[in-house]
Amino acid sequence: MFRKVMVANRGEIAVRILRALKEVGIPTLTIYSEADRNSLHVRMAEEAYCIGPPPAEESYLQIKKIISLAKDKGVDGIHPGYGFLAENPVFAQACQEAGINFIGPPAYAIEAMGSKTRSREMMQDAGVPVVPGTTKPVRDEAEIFRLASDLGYPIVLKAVAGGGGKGMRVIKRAAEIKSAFRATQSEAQSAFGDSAIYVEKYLENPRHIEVQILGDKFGNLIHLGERECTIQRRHQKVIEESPSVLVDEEMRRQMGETAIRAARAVGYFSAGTVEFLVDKHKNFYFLEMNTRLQVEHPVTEMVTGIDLVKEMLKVAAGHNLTYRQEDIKFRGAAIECRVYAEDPLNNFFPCPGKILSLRTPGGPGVRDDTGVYPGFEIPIYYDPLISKVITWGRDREEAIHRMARALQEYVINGVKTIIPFLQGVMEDKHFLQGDITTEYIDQKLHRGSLVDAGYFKEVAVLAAALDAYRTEISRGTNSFPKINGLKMVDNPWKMTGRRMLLDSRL
Amino acid sequence: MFRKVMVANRGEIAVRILRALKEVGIPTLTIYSEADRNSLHVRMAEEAYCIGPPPAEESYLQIKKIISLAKDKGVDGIHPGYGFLAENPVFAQACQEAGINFIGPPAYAIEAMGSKTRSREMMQDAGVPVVPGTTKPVRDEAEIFRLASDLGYPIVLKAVAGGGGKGMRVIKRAAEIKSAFRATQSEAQSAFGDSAIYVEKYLENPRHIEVQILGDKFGNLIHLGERECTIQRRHQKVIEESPSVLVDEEMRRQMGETAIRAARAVGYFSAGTVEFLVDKHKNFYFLEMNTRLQVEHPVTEMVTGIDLVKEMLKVAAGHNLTYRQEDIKFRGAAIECRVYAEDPLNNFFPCPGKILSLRTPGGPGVRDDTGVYPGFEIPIYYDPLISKVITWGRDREEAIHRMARALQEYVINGVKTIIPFLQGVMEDKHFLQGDITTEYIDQKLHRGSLVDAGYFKEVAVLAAALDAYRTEISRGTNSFPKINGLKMVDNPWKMTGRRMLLDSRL
Amino acid sequence: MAYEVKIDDQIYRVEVEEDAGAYQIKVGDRVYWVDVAQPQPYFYSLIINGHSYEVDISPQNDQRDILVEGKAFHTEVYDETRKPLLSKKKLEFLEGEQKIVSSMPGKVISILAQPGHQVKKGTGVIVIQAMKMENEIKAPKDGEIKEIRVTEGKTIEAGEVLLVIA
Amino acid sequence: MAYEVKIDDQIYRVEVEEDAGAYQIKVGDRVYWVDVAQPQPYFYSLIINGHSYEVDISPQNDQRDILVEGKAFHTEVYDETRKPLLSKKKLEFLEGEQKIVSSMPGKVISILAQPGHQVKKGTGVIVIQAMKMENEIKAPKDGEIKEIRVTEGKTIEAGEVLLVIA
Repeated sequence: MFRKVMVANRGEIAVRILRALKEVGIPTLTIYSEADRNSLHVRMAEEAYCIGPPPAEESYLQIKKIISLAKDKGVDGIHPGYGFLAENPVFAQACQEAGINFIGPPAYAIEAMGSKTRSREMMQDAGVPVVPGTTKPVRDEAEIFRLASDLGYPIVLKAVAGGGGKGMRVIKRAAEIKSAFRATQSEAQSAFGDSAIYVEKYLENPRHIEVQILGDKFGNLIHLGERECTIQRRHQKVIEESPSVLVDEEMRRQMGETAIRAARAVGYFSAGTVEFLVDKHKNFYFLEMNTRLQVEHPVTEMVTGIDLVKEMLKVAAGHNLTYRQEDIKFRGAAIECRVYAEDPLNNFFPCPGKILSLRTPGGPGVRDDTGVYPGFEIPIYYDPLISKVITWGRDREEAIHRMARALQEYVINGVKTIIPFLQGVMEDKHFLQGDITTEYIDQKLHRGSLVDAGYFKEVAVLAAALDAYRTEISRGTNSFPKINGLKMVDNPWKMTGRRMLLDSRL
Repeated sequence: MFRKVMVANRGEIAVRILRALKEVGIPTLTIYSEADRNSLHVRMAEEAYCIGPPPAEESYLQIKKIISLAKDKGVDGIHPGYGFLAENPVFAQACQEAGINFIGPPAYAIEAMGSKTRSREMMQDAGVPVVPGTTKPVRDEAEIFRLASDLGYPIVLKAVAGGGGKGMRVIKRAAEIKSAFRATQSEAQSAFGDSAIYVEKYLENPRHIEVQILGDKFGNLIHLGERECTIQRRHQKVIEESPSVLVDEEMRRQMGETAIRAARAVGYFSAGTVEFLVDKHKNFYFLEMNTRLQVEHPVTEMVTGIDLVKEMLKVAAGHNLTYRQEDIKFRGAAIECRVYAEDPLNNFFPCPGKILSLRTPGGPGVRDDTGVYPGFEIPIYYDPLISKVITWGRDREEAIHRMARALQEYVINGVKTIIPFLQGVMEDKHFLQGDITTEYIDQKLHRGSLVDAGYFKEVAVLAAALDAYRTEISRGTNSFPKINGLKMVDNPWKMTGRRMLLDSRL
Repeated sequence: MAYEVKIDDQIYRVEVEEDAGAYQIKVGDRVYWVDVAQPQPYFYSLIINGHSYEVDISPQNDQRDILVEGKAFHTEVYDETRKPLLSKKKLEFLEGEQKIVSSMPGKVISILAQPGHQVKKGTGVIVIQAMKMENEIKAPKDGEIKEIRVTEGKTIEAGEVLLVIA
Repeated sequence: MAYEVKIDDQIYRVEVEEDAGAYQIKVGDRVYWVDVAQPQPYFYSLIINGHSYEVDISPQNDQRDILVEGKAFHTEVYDETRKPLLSKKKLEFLEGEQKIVSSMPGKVISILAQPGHQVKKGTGVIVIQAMKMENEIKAPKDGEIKEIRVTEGKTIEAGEVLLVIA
């Protein structure tokens, strides 16, 4: 299929793509920045080349260096993952010009969907419903003020070049327009190199539901059902599921067909995702199309049994899709939790650092998509997403209970992660009932539950002192005290204590 | 369902059962021998009690102690796992008498199937085909000699109380009868406490295919398809798959119905497995029934989506089966590799020891059922099975390629394991073609492939010296030499070398 | 040996005694017999009266981040024989004036409050860009901003004091 | 520094030199520039001319069991400056007479050959019960049984010599 494929990414998604390449027997090559010498993807690839200094602009975004390395090393396909160059039409084009297969959609589809305003226009033309708002960038605060008067508050400012929840601000009152406009522009400029902003009506408490599509170069397009991505934090997804509790078979068919129509309008092939906002009347509106593999693709893989990365490889190599729409059968329910290196007890502040020890969850129905390992030092330069846990169950309830169990097994020691927060969500009755909105994390989740762990606190106190004691002892003797050794004791109450302990052991 | 369930086992199966209990929210309790204080199941259970010294006879097989502990701690259900007390009708009976639910089949079914001769008789009566041979124990060598003349060589001697491949010997010539009879008797005595032996015709190059069944206390019985368990080593299973390449839909239906008939004949409920030998004409013969959860149950779980342990819990608690036969849908293919702590380069000799580091496989379609963790010291007292890897694929080919990939990721450092051997099987063309027999490991697998790793050997040589060098340096300085630090160099050829290295990094 | 363990602004006195291979640990006046195994660094398996706990510890000087069955706790541990007792006064001082420290390297994007301002607990005070995200540093309590020690655009190191609130 | 590395009965001379954060390693007359990372004990990530290898090492004195991308190798490493060269003679001696050692504790179930017997490589010589399994110790080469040092029924320790073959 391919002689050699480069994975032009890092972290968990690079690992996930390397796994697919290994399974189909294609030799692998990856790149890394100077901050990533010890990263897992470097270890897993057959070939790995340092591409520049830590900042992404000087390494993972260096189109010329990457293409030149690829040509030099006999690479004939490049998978961009998500982020970095994944939705950069210039890169897709540069690959094509260098005679290298870009394992993703055509450059023109990326470009068309990359402009939020242009894509809104095209979707309207194709008969795909969009959220009310502008299809042109706004020029100044006054224009926003006028638009807000028409649409009614709240409205949302979004970067034209944005996506993935970055570069957006909700405005609830006219007084907020000025600072929000400035902040969004500056974030848009720094994140996407383009400060253009547009305005949409802000749907309150909407569901965020997206449809996975898959197409080949012969115009065959299918959908693989929906993913519920409503639970967000700072407009970024945290927990995703498939299917959505909201979507029945008929709505799935309608959304699927709409998503295919959207994709067809831009001549799409490869894997892609059409995101919809769904209001309380179950009306759905086109929000954006992600012209790449999504972070949350595994939930779709688990309910359909389809390996999306392998399909992307096949399609890029010019093969037909393996599946027709009628071959797609959904089984059970899957849920994904993103594990960020952030402190849930401190406003989700990022916490890079060294992983002292790591226990990943296993057993039935659990998928571990990690990008880290024990001893790894999480670099400060990139996204704090370090791994994902995905569980499958015969129904949503089993998937959730399994996730709760998996999160209990999952220990990352040395850096703070949002695992305790995710555990809280899995036990929350609103989540169990499927009663969620994009504001769920702020509004509904009882934060206190993160630390309200009853007797565990007493154990933490006791363990802290125990560890201090043993650390002191080991400093003195340079080895841990023997804890299984037998020692004569003469103090009678101590004997009693020991006997009690032995009794409790039977 | 239950107030509290005891897992009366250790290792990976105890961990697997604890996982199911956690998912359904039942409080857990487990037991451990003095050799197992650090075992994973002790860490994972909510309560854990030491039950005696390392030898199983003095701990895991102590029926009275176990029942008394269970009563003492408010346990109302005991899951025995496999091995130890799982197929001990006395234990099942003792549970019942103590008012504790035995999470498994009824004692009389265990007893009936526990005697290989009695079960053969019952199966013949129920119209289930059995392998030609005796239905009564043999008394002496002379009787074996007469039987062999009737049946024709080869024959096989089996322990009446046996199972799981233990306590059996193949006899190819009359001259072998004497020593085989003695050896089998002594092994049967030491393994099962019963030296009785019977004789069967030995089918040459048979397939070993088993059917998973599931029944409730109301007489509902269903089958969950077959597992191919032909690849064995010392009559013990190593690799299992579902479905079998040999079995088509019609044969599956026939074997399934036969298995249900066998189970019904002994009033079976809970999970159980009916094992068949299949000859080259696809005739299948009842071999034995395993009245417990099997080691290889995960492959069935992966193709059917059913959690067998949870079904066992439900059935034991007096619920109806969740599924009817028509609900059972098979998807794709699953394969399991058992990871034994044995040295494949040294005749599969057991290798207990301390696990220095451990990397478990992850990603799509991979299930890791482990009983160990880094820092764990594998005790010498128990089975060397330390974990299982199970992969799922849309077809057998994908499952096998995924297994090859997973085994490549799976590193257990510090003890020798059969992982390199399993890797060899996944790459073997006979295995890929499904061309296997119970003699496959001995006859077909090219052992040389285990070490014929080309350039990797050069890397091993180089790494051995590198590690010796760094160990010496670190002994001198008490810390590893800085390898990312910058240092001025003045030797010109060294500069050239460094430049070459940097060039290769781009 | 005796320790003082601070957790969630509470202080516990804890005595640890080793005895014939087991530990007797007193937390306040509650006595626990603890069966301890430490198969790996930073990890303990504790069995207390038959109950099994997995405990992971990430130590940093006197600070210990602790996971008990995956639940996160932050503790500070002081050895009574080496350090003076954490007096009630000192605690009040800690509660009175607080230095807000950056937990990681980053860049100051904007400063939302000035010295002399009265702020409510949870009010955003400084915005830091770190790991590609803008993060608001919030006031940990109601109080007055005493000092702002950074300026907009400044690159900061982990551990650097950003502001003082009282 | 120079080492001799024994692998599969072959001996390689290996020179290791550290240079400005990288390693130059000569195996015989082949020179490799090796980019080394060791994020965990017992584990190396090596990049050699752009090729990435995961190497796990389990050391025991001069012995090192090595996994390269999961493939298993057994090596012995000797420091040239500390130990005499592994002479060709010594190797021949190793190849000539071999002591078979038990790798784990167990119990001798039966002895299948006697001193003076000529055996083929792969012939079963002693049966050991260990970890609930009966395991046949096989002759590692064609040769004559020189000594049997255990008796049936004997409990053996790991490292105990079972027999000598030449």
